[in-house]
Amino acid sequence: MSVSEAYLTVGIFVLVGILFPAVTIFVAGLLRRPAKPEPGKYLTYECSVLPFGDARIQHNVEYYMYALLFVLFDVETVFLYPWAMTYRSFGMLATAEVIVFIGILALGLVYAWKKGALEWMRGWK
Amino acid sequence: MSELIWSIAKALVGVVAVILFLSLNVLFLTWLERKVIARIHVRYGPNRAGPFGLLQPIADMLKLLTKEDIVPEKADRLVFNLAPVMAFLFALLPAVTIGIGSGLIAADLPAGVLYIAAVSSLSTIAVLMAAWGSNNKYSLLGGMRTAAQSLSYEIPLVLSMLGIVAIVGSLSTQDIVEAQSSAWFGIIPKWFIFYQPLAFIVFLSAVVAEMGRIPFDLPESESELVAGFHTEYSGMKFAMFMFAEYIHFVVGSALLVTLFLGGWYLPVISPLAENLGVLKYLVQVAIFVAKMYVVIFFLMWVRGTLTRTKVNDMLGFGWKGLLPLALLNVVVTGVVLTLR
Amino acid sequence: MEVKLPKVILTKLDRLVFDQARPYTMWPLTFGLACCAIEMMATGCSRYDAFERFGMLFRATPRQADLMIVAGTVTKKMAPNVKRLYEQMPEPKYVIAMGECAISGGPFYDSYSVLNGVDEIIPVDVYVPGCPPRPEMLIDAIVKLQRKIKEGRIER
Amino acid sequence: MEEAKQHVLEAEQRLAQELAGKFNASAEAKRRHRVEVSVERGSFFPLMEHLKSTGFDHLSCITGVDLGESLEAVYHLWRQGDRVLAEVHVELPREQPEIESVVSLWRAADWHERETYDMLGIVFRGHPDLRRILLPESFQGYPLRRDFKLNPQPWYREGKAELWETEVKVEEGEAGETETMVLNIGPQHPSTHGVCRLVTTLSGETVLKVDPVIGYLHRGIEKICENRTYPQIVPLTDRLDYISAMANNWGYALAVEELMGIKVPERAEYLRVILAELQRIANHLMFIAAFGADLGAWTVMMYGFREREMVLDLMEQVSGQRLLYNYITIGGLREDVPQGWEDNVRIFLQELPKRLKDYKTYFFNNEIFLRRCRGVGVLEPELAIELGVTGPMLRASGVPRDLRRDEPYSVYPKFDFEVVTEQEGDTLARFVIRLREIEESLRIIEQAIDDLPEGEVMAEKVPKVIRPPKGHAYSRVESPKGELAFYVVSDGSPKPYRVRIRSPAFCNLSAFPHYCTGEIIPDMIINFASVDIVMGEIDR
Repeated sequence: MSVSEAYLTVGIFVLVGILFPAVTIFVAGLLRRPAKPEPGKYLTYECSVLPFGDARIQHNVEYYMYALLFVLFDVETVFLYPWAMTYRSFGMLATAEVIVFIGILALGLVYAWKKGALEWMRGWK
Repeated sequence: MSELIWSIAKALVGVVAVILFLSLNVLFLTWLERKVIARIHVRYGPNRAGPFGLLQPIADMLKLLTKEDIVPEKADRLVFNLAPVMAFLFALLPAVTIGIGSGLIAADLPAGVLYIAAVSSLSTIAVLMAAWGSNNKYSLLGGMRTAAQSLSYEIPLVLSMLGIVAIVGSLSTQDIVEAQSSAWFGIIPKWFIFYQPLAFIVFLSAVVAEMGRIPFDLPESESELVAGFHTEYSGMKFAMFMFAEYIHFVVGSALLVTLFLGGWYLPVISPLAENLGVLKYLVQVAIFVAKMYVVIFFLMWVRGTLTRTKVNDMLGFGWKGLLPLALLNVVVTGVVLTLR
Repeated sequence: MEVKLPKVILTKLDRLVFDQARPYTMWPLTFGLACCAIEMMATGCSRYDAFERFGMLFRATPRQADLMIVAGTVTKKMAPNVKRLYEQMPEPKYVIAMGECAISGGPFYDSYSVLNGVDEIIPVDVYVPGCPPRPEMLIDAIVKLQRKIKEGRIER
Repeated sequence: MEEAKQHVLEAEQRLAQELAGKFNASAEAKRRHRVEVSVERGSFFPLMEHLKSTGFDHLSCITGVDLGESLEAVYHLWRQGDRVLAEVHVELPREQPEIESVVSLWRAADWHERETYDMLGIVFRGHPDLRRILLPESFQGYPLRRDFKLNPQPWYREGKAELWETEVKVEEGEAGETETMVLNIGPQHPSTHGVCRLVTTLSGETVLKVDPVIGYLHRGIEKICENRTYPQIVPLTDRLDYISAMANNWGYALAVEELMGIKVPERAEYLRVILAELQRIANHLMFIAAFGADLGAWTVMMYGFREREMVLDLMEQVSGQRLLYNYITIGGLREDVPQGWEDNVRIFLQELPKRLKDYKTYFFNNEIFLRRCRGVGVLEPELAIELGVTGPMLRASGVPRDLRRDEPYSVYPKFDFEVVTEQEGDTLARFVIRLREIEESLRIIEQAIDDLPEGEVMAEKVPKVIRPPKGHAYSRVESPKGELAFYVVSDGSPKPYRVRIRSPAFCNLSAFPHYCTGEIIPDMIINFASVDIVMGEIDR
């Protein structure tokens, strides 16, 4: 199986992956009996009370700091894969470099840890 | 031209086979999970629909098929309707490059593991779409939790696979399984769980978190957020989310088997089966599925035993526990491999 | 998107296929009001295990539920919420009124704040008398409801 | 024992004299450790201030009574030091029923005063937030006034049912640079244990404020009681705290027995103790089960219910019912326990400790569980007392208060048991204390079943129609959830004039908003679960 063929399969896979649920949902729509409208049916569910306020507000996202850290570490992690594939041909030097690289990463982690970025950010201070 | 059609046909067969395999497993799993959890609870579990309740998944499916589909008036219709489709798709994507036998793979991507790492985090987007599209507070909080959880466990997950990649020297899942297909003294298999025990622990924890199962089922924790991101979904759209969730379950377990538990290789039996011709593949699939179900059973057992973690504990565990461990594992693996 | 099959076919399909499947998968709403809710929980737990055996799975949100077990006194303060919950459930949906209170107000029939039965606000399929009904009675109600669905006697 | 009683009596008399002298109040010491004080509206607040400064730190209950011409507010205060219960009566004119609020003295008064305002229209001046609590704001009239009549002939009104929509004022606020979200938890929610509604103000996942909205199960039991004869009320009390019905039966029976002056035979007393302790075990097992469900551990829930079924079997053998027994009645018990029941109890006594061992292994070796509970929702002992918290919740904060020991009723003094306390006051302590209380209850049952005397189970002089003499009684029992009290007023007729129920869960829930802010949602949920509420009792 050639590489292009493999990626063609992935392409088809994506197509089928979209079509399958879409068609199922459509067919389900055909098989359903017509719905009766009831006054409360299309209200937002709020534990059975009348909905109040809006969900889409400027909300405090306490995971914000994790997201920032994620962006940093994820990029760095991807850089490690080429090394893992090719360390054989570069030998000791590459490994040493990677260890330094990971050391810097770890240092960053320790720094973030010390700064309290890994603590849960409370919504109030 | 005909070559292209031929490849498309081949690809289609592979794709259909993968979807069939996953669907059957998912249907069986919904039944198995209810049964296993029930036994842990000292109960019987479903036993009315068909023998041993085996028709339960079919009944559930037929019912969900004809349930009314409610779109709340405040919801963002496009995003709301697109989210279940996306969830299904993104759950499916990693499965394309997981083989259940030597050569029995839809697409043996040369960048297999990296591809899996790349697409596995996509499902977060579907969840966020659902959360945003519903315009429901529980959904939104659940969606944000999913995002945070996915962010925190993605890095340990990717890092823990790095050691194996370094040992094998290839990203292809087929190559990774082949590298495990031998044994010391013919009985102790050379699975990567023995080479990389640390990575195994990290990977197991991270993959459970990615699946969103207890103890990491915060995105849809019933006692806190009602049903999390799929609170507003009904009928077939909800079914799609459940489907996606169980696909995650199957794919995660299959990945674990592929990476750490020797895939379709089992000492003693596999060498014997080599001479059986086409039957060989059957044995391989059987071994793979059996191993997968061992992992699945283990995860169900965990679900029956543990309590749910707190949000901050869950994130803390990812960043302060698993990430340093994964980094350590990479360093140790690198040093040992280079010195050897 | 509004493509619809003819009603005759839909009804036939419903009767022949789906109504045979539905009784085995009536997912109840996690919803308890008063004393009866405790017995309802006991019915679902180890000794009786009446829900899971019948393929019933508790769902916390009405969007994914098929069956509403009104277990307990419906007060006038709670009544609009019960009604809304019922409405938010997708069709087809069923209701079991469990206990005297849900049937008629029970021991609180003359109170200023109690509804005289939940059927004043939502349609009820099966009534389970008792204060509170024993789990066996709830199981009986579930079986009765199953039969009703199978025989197509749910009209709405 | 006698000496201690004498001591209490002296303390009461001293207090009565002191109050009579200082505040122009009529005060007298009555039986059952009670000092009754009647005071004018003018000197009411100074009197309360004086009581507070002399160690009455526990506000048990505030009751409103409609006397016809006028309204009356009754306060029950208690101090642990010399175990004196002060009962303060204040008469208020019907046209202008106003009185000073005592929230500034006891914060426990908050919800009690709101309820009295809701039910009788007594206005408490200076109350920080006087609005209806059980009924919606739109409700007209005050149900517990005598001129409010029940609907005598209900009929089926299709489509014409009266629905009370509850509007809650929600303030959209700002927290720093972002907005706060108001999340509604309940009335239909898996973890609100019934139909409680928590209006939670969030910033991110952090809880800024919680406002419990109750009354979704308000069935008007106190009003219905006024329209039923004394024995007819016993089944109604079952439906208060429906997880521990025996304790409610007992509390009510004690009050009426006190009014009537009935002495219950000893065998009945022993059986009552055994049943009440069995009920406590059932309640705590239910607590553990629900707690597990809130933690996401459904296995715990199943196991808790499985063990609870053993108790229910024993209860069923004596009363024929699984949940609401109507067994302890005025003057004794409905009938004697069946033959061989004692042996069944003994089997249970041997079986349960084994199961409890499993529980302990499960919970205390489970790091996730411990991390979730430790240090969550710490309730300081001073705050707990001020907020009127009682029962296991108070003892988990390190305050050894238990009515079974402090104000012994029935035959409790004959048994050797420990009032278990935990020092931490967090959710874990509140969980552990229930496990330990189960063990103490087992000890009590063991002693009681060994010394169980023979004899009658019903007092001899209980008449067919119960007409207690004019008067009132306040009986307190240690129900599994805390201090359960019944205040029964009799006007000599076969129906009580007023029945007031002081429910422990009501007071414990009223304390909840005061110590849960600043937590994140998962913490708040298990913190809430550890309060152990039952809506039937809170809303009545």
